[in-house]
Amino acid sequence: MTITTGIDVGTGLIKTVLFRVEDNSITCLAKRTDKIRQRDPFKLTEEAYDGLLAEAGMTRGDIAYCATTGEGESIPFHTGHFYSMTTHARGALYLDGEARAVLDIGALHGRAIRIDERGKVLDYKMTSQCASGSGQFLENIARYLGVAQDEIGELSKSADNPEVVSGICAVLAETDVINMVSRSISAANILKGIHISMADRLSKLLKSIGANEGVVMATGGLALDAGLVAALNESMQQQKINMTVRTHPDSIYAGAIGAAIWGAYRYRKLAELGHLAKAS
Amino acid sequence: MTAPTPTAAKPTVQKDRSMAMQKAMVDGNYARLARAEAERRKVAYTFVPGNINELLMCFDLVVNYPEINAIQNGMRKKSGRYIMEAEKAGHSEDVCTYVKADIGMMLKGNIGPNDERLPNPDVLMLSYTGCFTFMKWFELLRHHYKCETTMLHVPYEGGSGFSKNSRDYVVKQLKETVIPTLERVSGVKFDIDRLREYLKESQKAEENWVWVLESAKHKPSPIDSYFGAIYYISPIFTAFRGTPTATEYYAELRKEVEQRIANGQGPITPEGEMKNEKYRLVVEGPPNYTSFRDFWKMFYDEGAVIVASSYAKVGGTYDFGFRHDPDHPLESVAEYCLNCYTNHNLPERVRMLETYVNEYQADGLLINSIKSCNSFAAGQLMMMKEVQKRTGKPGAFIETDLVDPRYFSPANVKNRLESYFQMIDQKRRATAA
Amino acid sequence: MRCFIGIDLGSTTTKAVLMDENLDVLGRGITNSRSNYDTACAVAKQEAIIDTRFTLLRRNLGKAPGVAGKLDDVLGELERNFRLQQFLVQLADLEKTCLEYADEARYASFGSAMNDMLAEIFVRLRKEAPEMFAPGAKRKSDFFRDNAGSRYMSIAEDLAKQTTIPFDLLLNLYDKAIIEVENRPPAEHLRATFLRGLEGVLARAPELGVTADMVAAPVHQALDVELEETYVVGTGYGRVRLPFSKEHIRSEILCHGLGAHLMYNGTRTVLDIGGQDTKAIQVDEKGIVENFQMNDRCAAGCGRYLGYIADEMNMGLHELGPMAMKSTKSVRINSTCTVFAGAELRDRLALGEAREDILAGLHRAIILRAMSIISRSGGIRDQFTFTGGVAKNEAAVRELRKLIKENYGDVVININPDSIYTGALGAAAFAQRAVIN
Amino acid sequence: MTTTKEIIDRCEKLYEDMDFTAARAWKEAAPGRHVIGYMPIYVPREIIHAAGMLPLGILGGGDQLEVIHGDAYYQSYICRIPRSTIELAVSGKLDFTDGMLFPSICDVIRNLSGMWQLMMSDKYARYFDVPQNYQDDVGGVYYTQELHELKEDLEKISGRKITNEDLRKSIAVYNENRRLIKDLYELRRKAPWKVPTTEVYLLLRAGMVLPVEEHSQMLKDYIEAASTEDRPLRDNCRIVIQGMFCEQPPLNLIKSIELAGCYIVGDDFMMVTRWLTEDVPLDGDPLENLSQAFLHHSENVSAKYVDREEDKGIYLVDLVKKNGGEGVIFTSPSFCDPALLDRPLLQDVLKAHGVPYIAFKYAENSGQMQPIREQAGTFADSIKLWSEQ
Ligand SMILES: Nc1ncnc2c1ncn2[C@@H]1O[C@H](COP(=O)(O)OP(=O)(O)O)[C@@H](O)[C@H]1O
Ligand SMILES: Nc1ncnc2c1ncn2[C@@H]1O[C@H](COP(=O)(O)OP(=O)(O)O)[C@@H](O)[C@H]1O
Ligand code: SF4
Ligand code: SF4
Ligand code: SF4
Repeated sequence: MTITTGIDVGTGLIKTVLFRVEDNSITCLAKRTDKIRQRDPFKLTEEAYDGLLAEAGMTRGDIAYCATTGEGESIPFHTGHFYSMTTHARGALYLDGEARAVLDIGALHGRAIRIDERGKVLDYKMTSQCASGSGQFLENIARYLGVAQDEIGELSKSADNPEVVSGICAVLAETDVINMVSRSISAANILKGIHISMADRLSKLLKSIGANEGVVMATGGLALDAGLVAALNESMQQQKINMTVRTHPDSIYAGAIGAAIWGAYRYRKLAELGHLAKAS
Repeated sequence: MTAPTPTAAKPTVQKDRSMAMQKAMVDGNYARLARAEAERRKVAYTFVPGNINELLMCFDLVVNYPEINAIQNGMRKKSGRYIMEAEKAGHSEDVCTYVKADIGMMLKGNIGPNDERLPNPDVLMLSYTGCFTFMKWFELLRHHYKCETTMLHVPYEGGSGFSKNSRDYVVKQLKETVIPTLERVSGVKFDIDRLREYLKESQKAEENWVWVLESAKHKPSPIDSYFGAIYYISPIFTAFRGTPTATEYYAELRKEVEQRIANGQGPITPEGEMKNEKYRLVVEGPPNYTSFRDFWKMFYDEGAVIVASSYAKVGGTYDFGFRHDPDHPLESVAEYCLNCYTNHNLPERVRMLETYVNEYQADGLLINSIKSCNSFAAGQLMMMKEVQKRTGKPGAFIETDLVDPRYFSPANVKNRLESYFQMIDQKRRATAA
Repeated sequence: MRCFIGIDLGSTTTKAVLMDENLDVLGRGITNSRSNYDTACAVAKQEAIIDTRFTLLRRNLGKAPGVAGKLDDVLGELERNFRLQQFLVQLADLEKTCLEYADEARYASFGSAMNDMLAEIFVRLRKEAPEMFAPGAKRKSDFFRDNAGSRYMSIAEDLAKQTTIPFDLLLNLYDKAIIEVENRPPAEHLRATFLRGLEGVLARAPELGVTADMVAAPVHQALDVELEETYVVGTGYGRVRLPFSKEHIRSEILCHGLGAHLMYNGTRTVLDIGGQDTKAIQVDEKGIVENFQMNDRCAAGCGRYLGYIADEMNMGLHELGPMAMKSTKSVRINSTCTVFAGAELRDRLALGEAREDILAGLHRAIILRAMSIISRSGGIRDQFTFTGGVAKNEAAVRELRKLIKENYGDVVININPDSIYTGALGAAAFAQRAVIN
Repeated sequence: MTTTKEIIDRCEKLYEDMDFTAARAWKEAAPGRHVIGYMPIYVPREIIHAAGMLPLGILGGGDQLEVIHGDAYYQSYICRIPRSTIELAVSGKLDFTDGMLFPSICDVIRNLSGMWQLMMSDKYARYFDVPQNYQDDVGGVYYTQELHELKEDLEKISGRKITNEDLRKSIAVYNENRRLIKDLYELRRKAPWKVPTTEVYLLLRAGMVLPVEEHSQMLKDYIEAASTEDRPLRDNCRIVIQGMFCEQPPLNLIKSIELAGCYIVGDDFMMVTRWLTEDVPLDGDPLENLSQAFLHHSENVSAKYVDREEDKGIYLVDLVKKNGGEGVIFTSPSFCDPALLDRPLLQDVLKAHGVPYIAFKYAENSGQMQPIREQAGTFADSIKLWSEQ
């Protein structure tokens, strides 16, 4: 039995999970998210880590491997770091065994990952540096429209005549949106329009890494946005990509979960090799 | 860059005979392409700038111009989808959208703008002049079609004018690689006298074409040398140069323009004759095709006519004296290739534009910079500065794309044009006062 | 009297300038741009009219016997009172709107707790309000949205901790309500608000060393002057959507050129950094535009960029400059992509760099980009005038001065405290020209 | 003996020095010396050297140069190297050069040659074309003639004839330099932990600004030092990077790739130093020999036309195989036509040969390395976690 933690240091959120990994069972013991909101992410990571352990009645000493992912490369107390596409791949597979591709949609970047049945990353791609299709952008627009995060999905699904955002640049797109409001386009149609353009980008990304069958698991914060997931499925159909996008209530934890599982794998490997790294 | 053919944005008001002819020619070539496989005719793909159409005709090849397809698809609003298709297949967002529109179309079954399947090439005639992208474009097509490819490397004119070494090199390539390959592919033996005959026709058409171009020196200008010229250039820049049909077309066009001058008429726009000429501009750079009409409208609505453009020279800078020469057939084909607009170095291009602004009495130089075309775009800002400095006329700079609808932002372009026109106006009023 | 109004509908702010037929500026008004352009214009215009009233008040009171020497105190008091009244009116509107939304399903589950919470928030907001308008008080911004918003957030965050109502929900409620409040056309009758402001002054008359008689008459007189909107010209990014006919619209390039010329008639080069565009304009000795360049479609390094940074740091826009001025070390920042501004900032903070140094680097990056656009338009000729909202930012100005000196030597650099109104000023002048030739 | 650290420190100084102090010093050391700048990717430096001149590689402004005027010449959708190069020129940093060569690589550099002529009409600037036809009597004849013209141009600048003997000597010097670079790469192939690519890069960069003899000595010293120094071996995978032949990556980019768990065992840095794959013969006509070497023994990059479809991309497969590479990272400058247009073709070939790859873009002044680390790191992770299962 190996107890591990996975910490996914994101741009907007820190996701922390505690796992027990046994030969044929992997169990999640606890999880939490912390909004960074202008706080020092490193300090917050430490708080989140200790907080989670406290919840589970454990101490750092009980942890075999503390794995970070995301922007956690330089967290001082981790045992090791895995890069985020490696971890999202594994996390997605844990959440849905049929996943053969992953779309990780976070605050700033979208990532498409093609995997095999063991969670091996076969190919992947990130959205480019200059993009309006990010969670951050959607968040800003939603706030501007007075729509709460958890309302976005339903609202978008109720759109009857979505208005597509033309701009490539988020700043200009923002003005586009203001223009739309001034033309009395409804919030639902605007949000759906943004979802469509994000979805098109993402499905293009998927196609470009050669993903074309099976299940696509949406992970990251925006996987919780049902409107985006719906738009994704429509876009896939339109683009004749024969895949279904699924999501999971724990999708946002995928990176952290993957890190925890890989941590356990690595721990055993290191144990075999005889040099055990001790989680500090 | 390119040359064009206009069937999508056909003027609705006035249908001159030349327009009908031109449309019939373009449609005819697509029909020929569609029949090619059934008729077992060999097909060549090649580029507009520096094309060796007369030579290709000597081998009875049917010629497909991928750039023209991209334009046609742009005008028919299909290019956006094709570009996405190519990007999905791994092509970068940053590169020439002509290439992506073409590759996208190929990936989607090579259905041409006339909705019929285009034949696969039997030979890719890579006339590599004026643009680096050409080379990679045909490598990409070759990779797909696995067909015979022949490269004609036309050295860049880095200094003023081309060197004898360059010309000899091009002629030698024609003789030693291009002609033998075309003979092999087509099974037709090369006959230099046949080439001479075609070149004779070219020469005739070229004379009248230059006359039409220069008619824009009149006030008001009877033609629009950018938007309108898109239609005029298509025969001479593509599969028709060297045919009697093209010769006839330019003779007819000339007659019509003569008539317009006699009547004191302005150019024909999609909404009829432009009545009041307020601004005369020289334009550098290709147009945008996905919103061609809207783009043009931004000009004629304001009374702006384009009196000269570099784009109307991509298939030959005839107005600076070049003519195909039946007495020196291969040499003149070589010179033609060396002479295409973007194969000239920047100082040369600046000189041309300067000449245009002065000789056509323009109010200034407008640059339409194409996001994905380095061949035109790299250096345009400096060209603008130089032309401004030399002519004392203000320049303006707008940015669009040829066939990628994502990069045509009407509000943005209009804003700049409006400011530019108002600036010219304000200046004029100040000088008058 | 005949008034000529210029309105500059910018991407982030809408500005109005009101002038008389002698090209004398009487009032300026500004508001944040919003989705309802008509409202944005109406508010900016109204603000300009309010400002005009204050100008007239100043003139009248200045002439009034016994007020001399106390003029600033009296006017200051009047203005603070007026602003407070204005604020309270808007606050009441906001509260009402919030309460209406609180009935919606997603909030209703909290029952009366939600209403109680809102009541408490607004009680506190109202209580704080006078302090916000006390003499010498610093406000976060000139706009109701920001002032009410930032206080609402911090009170709500505090209160939310003590209850089961999530902060995000309160935030959302505010977002919904503020849009509605903002997009309501402004109330027409200002006279009453002025008079209430006047009451406040009169209440403190003895402290101010004046009597009711000295003040009341000149104030009434000033309020009685009829301001006739003779001609309005619109410009700015949103001008095509202005409810004006074509002859009432001018390109922002011409307006900025002319506006800068009117402010400093030696101006030859103008730099305007606005919310999402940067323009460099060359003008001749009459203010006629000779050449101009704008940033391309990429909005990197424009004013909005600073807005993102300010949001990210939870600071007010006008606090950024002073903080950057404290920097002692230069940090090189190459990407001014607005979308990634936050990421860049976090990256740098993670590397252990100090906030003020990063901020200084960011300011330099913006100015470097502007320098490139200037260079594109033909460089800097004497005199140089810096306009637009970013000209208010001292750190940006410092970098600009440095770079101009290095690249163009000693040229006169003009920066007007009212630089943000340059476009509107030009537009107003065009309005005046349209009528008086 | 000098340590690698000392050598690399020196290289780093040269690398950071945007004023080209070393080249200026060389020029001032004796009267009548000339410096000829050249841009990527290939010019025959032997001829410049034979003219008694210093060939100076100009590779843009990196991530430290503040580009003010350069941006005035280029739209945002054009790569960065020409704008920072213009900045260097406009700000007087290249005023000591006597001429500039612009090799045939893409439309941007091609047009830059014209801009140079407009901006600096008093200075020598030549667009140097190379043949895309590899037949001796066609491309060969053309190229030899171009070499002759270049030689004559340089003779005009220096005022003295370049003899065949001069040319032979220079060819020998460059043959040696090329051999040493090959040795360096061979050492890296065998023990990549001893020869970090960041260092290889800096060493090659030094060769752009130093006289070739001095550079060769530096290479010798480094190879000797690196072979003996002990450095820890890490659990990294071996990858080949492609696409950096023109606009230079920020040093941090190379570091980031290495940090993310990759040993770089193949690259396309500074191709001018490795363009000719074999020693150029010393007997016979030297220009003819250079021409022949170009036609028949030169390296492949994306700026070159590949005559036969079946040869396309094979060089890359060979590069991977020869160096024991486990994957390829395409890292190309944004908006770089040659690299980006070629990429899909190369990727297809890699796919056919079962070589994994990833791709991303950079600019010479990219600051954010997080996405780069993430992508390279994931690539390394997947090779490490999953190879040989
Ligand atoms: N319930 C939700 N519905 C929609 N979007 C959400 C929800 N929760 C979080 N998000 C979005 O997810 C993003 C954070 O995603 P995450 O994967 O954590 O990104 P990162 O790892 O880059 O921080 C935020 O931009 C936020 O807007
Ligand atoms: N008080 C201030 N202090 C510093 N910067 C300011 C201030 N007010 C506005 N700005 C800056 O000016 C920008 C708006 O400038 P403005 O000229 O109004 O632009 P626009 O016309 O596009 O709305 C804002 O994005 C902000 O960066
Ligand atoms: S500011 Fe906008 S256009 Fe510019 S790089 Fe950023 S996202 Fe792209
Ligand atoms: S880069 Fe320009 S010239 Fe070249 S093919 Fe594309 S559009 Fe034509
Ligand atoms: S980076 Fe690429 S596009 Fe730019 S100059 Fe170099 S080869 Fe040309």
